[in-house]
Amino acid sequence: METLPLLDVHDLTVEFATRRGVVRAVEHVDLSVRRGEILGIVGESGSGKSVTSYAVMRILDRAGRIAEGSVTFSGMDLRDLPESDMRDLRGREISMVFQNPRAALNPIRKIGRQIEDVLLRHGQCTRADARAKAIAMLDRVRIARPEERYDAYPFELSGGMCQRVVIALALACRPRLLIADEPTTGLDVTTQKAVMDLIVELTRESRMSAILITHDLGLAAAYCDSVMVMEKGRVVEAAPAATIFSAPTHPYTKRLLRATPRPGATLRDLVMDPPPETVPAAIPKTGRLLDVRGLVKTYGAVNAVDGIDLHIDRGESVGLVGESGCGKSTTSMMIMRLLDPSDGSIHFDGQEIAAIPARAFPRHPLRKRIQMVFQDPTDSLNPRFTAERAIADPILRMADRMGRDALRARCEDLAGLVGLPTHLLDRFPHQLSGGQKARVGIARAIALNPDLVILDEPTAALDVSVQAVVLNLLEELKISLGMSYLFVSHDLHVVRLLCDRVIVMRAGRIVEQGTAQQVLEAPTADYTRELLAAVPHPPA
Amino acid sequence: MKRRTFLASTAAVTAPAVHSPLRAQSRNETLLIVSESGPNNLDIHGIGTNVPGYEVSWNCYDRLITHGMKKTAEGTPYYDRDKIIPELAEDMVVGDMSATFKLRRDATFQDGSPVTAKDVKWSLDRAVSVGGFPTFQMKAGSLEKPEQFVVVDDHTVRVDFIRKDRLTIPDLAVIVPCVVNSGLVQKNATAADPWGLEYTKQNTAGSGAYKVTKWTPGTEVILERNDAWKGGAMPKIRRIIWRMVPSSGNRRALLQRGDADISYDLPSKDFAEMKAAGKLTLVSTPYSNGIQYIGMNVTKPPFDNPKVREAVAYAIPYDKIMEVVLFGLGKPMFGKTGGATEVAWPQPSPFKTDLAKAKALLTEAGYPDGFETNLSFDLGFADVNEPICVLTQESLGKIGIKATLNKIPGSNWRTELNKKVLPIYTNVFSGWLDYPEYFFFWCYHGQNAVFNTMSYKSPEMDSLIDGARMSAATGDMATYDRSVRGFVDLAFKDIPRIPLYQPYVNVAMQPNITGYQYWFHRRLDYRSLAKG
Amino acid sequence: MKALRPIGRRMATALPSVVGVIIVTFLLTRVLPGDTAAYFAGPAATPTAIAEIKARLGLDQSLPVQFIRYVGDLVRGDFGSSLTTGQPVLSDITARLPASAELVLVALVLAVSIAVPLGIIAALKERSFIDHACRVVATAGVSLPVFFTGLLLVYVFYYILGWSPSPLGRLDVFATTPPTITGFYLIDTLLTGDLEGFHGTVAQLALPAATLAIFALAPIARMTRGSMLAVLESDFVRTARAAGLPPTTVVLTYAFRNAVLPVITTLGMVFSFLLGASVLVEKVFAWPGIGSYAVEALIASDYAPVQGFVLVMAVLYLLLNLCIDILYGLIDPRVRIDA
Amino acid sequence: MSATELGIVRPASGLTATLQHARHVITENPVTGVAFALFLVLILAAILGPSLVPYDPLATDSSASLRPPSAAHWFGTDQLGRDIFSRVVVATRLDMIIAVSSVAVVFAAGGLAGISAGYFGGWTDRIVGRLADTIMAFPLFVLAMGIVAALGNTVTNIVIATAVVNFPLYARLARAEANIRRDAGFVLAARLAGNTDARILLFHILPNILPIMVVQMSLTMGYAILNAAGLSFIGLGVRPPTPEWGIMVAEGAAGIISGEWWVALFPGLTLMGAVFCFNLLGDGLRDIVDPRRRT
Repeated sequence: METLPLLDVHDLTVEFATRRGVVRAVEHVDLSVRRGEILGIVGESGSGKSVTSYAVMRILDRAGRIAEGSVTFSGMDLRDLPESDMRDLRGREISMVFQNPRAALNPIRKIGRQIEDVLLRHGQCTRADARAKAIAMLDRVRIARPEERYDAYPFELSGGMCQRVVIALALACRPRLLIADEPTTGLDVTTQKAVMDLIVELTRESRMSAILITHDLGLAAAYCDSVMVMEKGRVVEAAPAATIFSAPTHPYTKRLLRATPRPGATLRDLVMDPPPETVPAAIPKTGRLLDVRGLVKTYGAVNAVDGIDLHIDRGESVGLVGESGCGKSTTSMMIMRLLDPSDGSIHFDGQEIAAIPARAFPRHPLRKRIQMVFQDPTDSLNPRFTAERAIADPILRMADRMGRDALRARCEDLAGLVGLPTHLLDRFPHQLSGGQKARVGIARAIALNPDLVILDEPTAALDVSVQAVVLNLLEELKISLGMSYLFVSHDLHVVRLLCDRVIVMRAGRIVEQGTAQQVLEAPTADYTRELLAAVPHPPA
Repeated sequence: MKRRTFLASTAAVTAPAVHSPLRAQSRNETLLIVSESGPNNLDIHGIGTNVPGYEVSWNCYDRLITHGMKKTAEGTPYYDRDKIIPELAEDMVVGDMSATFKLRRDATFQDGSPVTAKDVKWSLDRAVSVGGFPTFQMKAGSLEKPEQFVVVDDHTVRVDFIRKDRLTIPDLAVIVPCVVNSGLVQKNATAADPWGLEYTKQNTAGSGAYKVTKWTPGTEVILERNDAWKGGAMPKIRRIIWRMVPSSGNRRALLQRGDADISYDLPSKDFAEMKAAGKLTLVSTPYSNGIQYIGMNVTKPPFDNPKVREAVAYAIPYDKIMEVVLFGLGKPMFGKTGGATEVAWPQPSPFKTDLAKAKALLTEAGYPDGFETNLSFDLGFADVNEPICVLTQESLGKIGIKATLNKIPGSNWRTELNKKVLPIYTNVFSGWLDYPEYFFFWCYHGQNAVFNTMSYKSPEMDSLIDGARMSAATGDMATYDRSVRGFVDLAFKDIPRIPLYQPYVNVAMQPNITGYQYWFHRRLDYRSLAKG
Repeated sequence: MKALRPIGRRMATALPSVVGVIIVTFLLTRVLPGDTAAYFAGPAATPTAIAEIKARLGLDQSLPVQFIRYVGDLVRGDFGSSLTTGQPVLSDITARLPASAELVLVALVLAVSIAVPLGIIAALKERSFIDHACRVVATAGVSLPVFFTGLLLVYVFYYILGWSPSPLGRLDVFATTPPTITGFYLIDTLLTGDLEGFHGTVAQLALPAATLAIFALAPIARMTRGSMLAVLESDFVRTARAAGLPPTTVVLTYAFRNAVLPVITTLGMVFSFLLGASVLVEKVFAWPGIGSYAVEALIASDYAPVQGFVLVMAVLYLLLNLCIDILYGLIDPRVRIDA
Repeated sequence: MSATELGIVRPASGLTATLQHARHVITENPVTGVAFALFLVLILAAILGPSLVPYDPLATDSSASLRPPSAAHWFGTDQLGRDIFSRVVVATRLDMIIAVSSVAVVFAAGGLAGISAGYFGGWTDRIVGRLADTIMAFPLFVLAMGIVAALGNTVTNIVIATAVVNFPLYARLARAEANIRRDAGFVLAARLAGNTDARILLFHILPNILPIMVVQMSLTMGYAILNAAGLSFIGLGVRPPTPEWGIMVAEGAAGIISGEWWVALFPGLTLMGAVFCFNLLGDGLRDIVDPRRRT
């Protein structure tokens, strides 16, 4: 047995020079990876997990530098290695796979050539056999018809395919260590599973070591031998995967673990100290709020939405689930009346609204009764508006005129309602954290007491711990204000937490709908089963 | 298909790759002239031929007669207004109501055909028939109808007078009545273009000393000597390269570095400085019968008031203009003190800069606080006009006249002038025919010709001008002198125009260039030039 | 055939622009001050003579009638005649276009070959001394009026130092013009093996091309730098670095090839600017191009050359953009699909 | 990986943050600092210039014609004996007026047309696009010449001509910026909040593309001055004897060869300085505005 770890990082501190002085992104981190081991580094954004790996590769940007500590790879001190030797090492000994595979590939170079570049660089092939070797590599990462794909450009491939190419690139020279930085973020669950399976399989097959960097504890637990949890640049806990799940020791790990949606857990289970049960609105409203029949949206010859029937009752939460491109967002935009349907009807509270052009709808009295919380809290807030101005916008436009003070009071009320400290109301979006921005977005949506709120992946851009809190907040608000939700998401587990009913979409059509319990526990459609199976399961 | 023919034709051009850059055989026989602009037409009879085009015509065509030479006080050869010598004609007999010309028998056109009386008649007919400037110029010498030109025999032509006019003979020596190869041109004429103007626009078809061998409009003109020329002594220069160099700074640099041989439209400042430097030969000659003046519209207030005009005349900063605009390169036409009015034109006015007097006159005229007006000038000659106007504007400001400067593009200048609405402006007028009554007839006569841009009308003036014309034709010199003095005095009394100065033709040459002659048309005569 | 279809379609989209140019030019030249007829009639013409000429030129007709006549003439390839040179505009332009094209293209090549490396270096050494120096130098170049730069260069290199030949157009005064094959003297002299002529042409081109190139440095350098900076920060450059590719490959094959795309687009813009600026430069260097031709015509209120010039320029500009599109497509496979 | 991504930077409030950032940019980039200083000098000269200069910029003095720089005349005198220093300083106001107003006009016209095109798409986009294409198809300087020649050489027409030739630049920029924002979350949110298209355009999209437009404006100011100078060179500039840099350079240009370098040089340097200043300022502003560089 080998005693020396392949990679040994000791007391690593990475500093960034900013104009506010030096900021330490990683502090005193120790880690080691043995031969054949897969190490997971888990942490939320800003935890320093990516910086750690960049420091190992020595590809920190100009502002960053390793301030302290040592990085030893296979007995070599990487910190003192000349840059030229380091370049020889990169790609041949240590490789990296990045998130957002499409952006990670040169958009104007054939993928085969990109693989060849690496092979040639590290002397793994000659000009003569480069093509054959590149094709073999594509074959290895399970790309069908590799000879044809050799000449493809990244934009001609799907996200999952691109990630396979990136993996091929990384593994082309049979490195001893693979660092995968959030390799599946942005991919659909089914693709995610396939990509992760591939990485692990190839790693095991060629007896490589790997570091998997992820924010998803479940993912890490499912694929890694050991897991290291980072928070604010420090390692808070490191243990074998199983141990971390069964017996987390650090409070942060516990909190993270708790906040991760998992089968069987309720919304209130996700947070440490759940808020008191909310009192429902005085008179629970009942009856049909929204009725959608035969909704179609055609772009050219393609039916993005191909005849959808759905309904939402008052006070009900309905989940709309599907992978990217299934038409769920288009459907929600049409219901929202931001997009004109090609065909079909939308009855809201008994009124047909499908025929009102989207351009005219802002002036329609029903406008204030249908609102939305957007996927990306950053993108959905006007960078030039303060939080207060953002929340006040619908009030100014659609409510009765009110004085400056009354408006401020109303905004403060709403801030209170969504748990946003009132002193943050004067800040601009870039001065708020992701969770705070999400709260502003929610406050804006509920400012006029709408009947229906469409939640478009409202937590997709948030860290799990924040997600847990926001989901609870949404549930609370729904009950206290008596709203109905249409929750659009790709994540069945998250949907289950909040929704009464679930609708599963694929390719513009509904494949299955039913109560949340029914769909998740006894799915009838194969596709639903596939979706469920793809979600990583941490060891019990 | 198209592509193939293109390639084939390219090959045809490339195949005989025998081209070699021929340096000019000898720089000593080649003259490089640089000027701001070039001809737009090689034929002065053409429509809208510009002034550089006249130069081509002068050198490439012959006339029946031309002028002899005399010398100015500075020793510059200067055309002799009163000495007519033969060019294509070997003999001229002037009768009472006609003149008969005997042609040289040895003269040939550049294509070798002999010059005959038929050609002369056709050419003169053409000049009086094509309209526009040539016809107008012919009319100035009472040459108006084709019937006036009679072929007596192959080598004799008679010009009949329709009235007695002292200007008829001199007018046959200007550029316009040039003799054109009628056979050649008629061959290239069309029904729509009976005078063959399209052909002569691009080609020279004369018997003159030079012919244009290459003309790239706006870029260069290359002229070669006609070795068979019979109109005078064989010119020394074999080849003329005339390049257009728009930037005056570059023209000066070319001269000073010795690359260019002659340039003659340089700003006065450059000229004065080069003169001071003494490395080049510089010749300044006053424009014959030319004057830069300030004109005022006498039909509209406030310039309808002679007192106002007089006030302006006393407010012009004459000396300043001579000094900083012309650098002394102009003949002052102001400040005459005492002495009788001469029988000559141009001659100095009695005015001088006297702001107190000007102010007083203005008050007297009823404008104690002055007035506002527009002072216009031709942008085409901005390097002189603009500073004159700026100085004048400043000076007028001192007596309360607020003038706004109005730049008028050269292309529009004549149109604007001819509308006769500009209140006050500066301009140059000069006549080819150097006779006072000629100048006054065009500029001051009540017939209100295009050059009377002030709309000046005075019966007294008209009778004096007509008197001078009449007496000149009949040779009554006493009446003539009286009339000329009379109209000059009247012009200085009524002051529709304030003379400023007589401009100079400034020519700068390399020191090895000799033989420059001043001509009434002020362009170069290549025939007399020599190098080395 | 199939490959030509997108080009044809691209040309078709440019048609409205050409129509727009024709209309605008027509209107603009009709409001120009100055009276063509009066110009033709000469300094001493009578009103009747002017009216006669007006009728002959069709200037007495109403604007729409004149416009229809004008378009009709254009269709027949008749661009009218210039008053200042007295020649048909089309022959003037064909004679002069190569001079301008050669000047502008040489300037563009010169500018690109200096500005692009400058931009790359500035981006690689962002915020270093070199970066600031590049910025200052390039900006200084674009801050000078071109005619001033031109005159300064003439003064220094011709008048003072005597290194440069006299600023008298495309060839030395005493040299004969090479036979016209392409009209580009640089090429024609080489094709005919006339090395002396080639040298002469280069010497004559040097100053005016440098004047224009100085003017074009800044936009190209700025765009190269900006787009390099953006690309250098992109994920795929990081991937390439992490794969151990050498810096030259990373910078040139990966980063620059991507960064060059917006630079190419800028080139179209720069070309248009240079065509405009060449008007002034041609005037300074007595360059027998169409720029100086158009200026003189404009100053003289000479309609036809101005109209012809603008039209030719517009067509040239559209063709250039077409070339840019094609080039873009060659570099960026994503665009090919859309085309 | 920037500090913002690391979640570390949390500035206090909008205004102070911007000021801080501006100070940072200036101190970190000496060139921008110099440009800001130059800009202040220009503004001062434009406002106070006429009351500060030692001579009347229009007063001629034939006894002091073409004097080289001296203690009495810092920049020497021109052909008519006018003090070049005074003329250069006084000209600042006119040149700034030309630059500022042409930029203001084109910003209003091109900016509005551009954001409408980018936001509405469809016919609006097509019309604005064609208009911009048509203008671009002209060699820009020649178009400017044509406009001034046709309408007459007044300051107003120079301003209009400069604005017209810059129209495509602004329209395209505004169009591109508006286009990438038309489907941004905050625009959808604004629509949900009951904002009409006009309101969204003016109060939601415009403020967001304003910074990038300001950068463009700074760069165009320099171009406007150059454009005016070029027009002067071919005789289409403002009326004499009004001092204007371009005219002064153009008039002095011929004198370079004859040794009166100061007549063209000082106005030329000033002109260059001003254009230089605007260009560098534009670069500097871009640094401030560009969020990518907010590290």
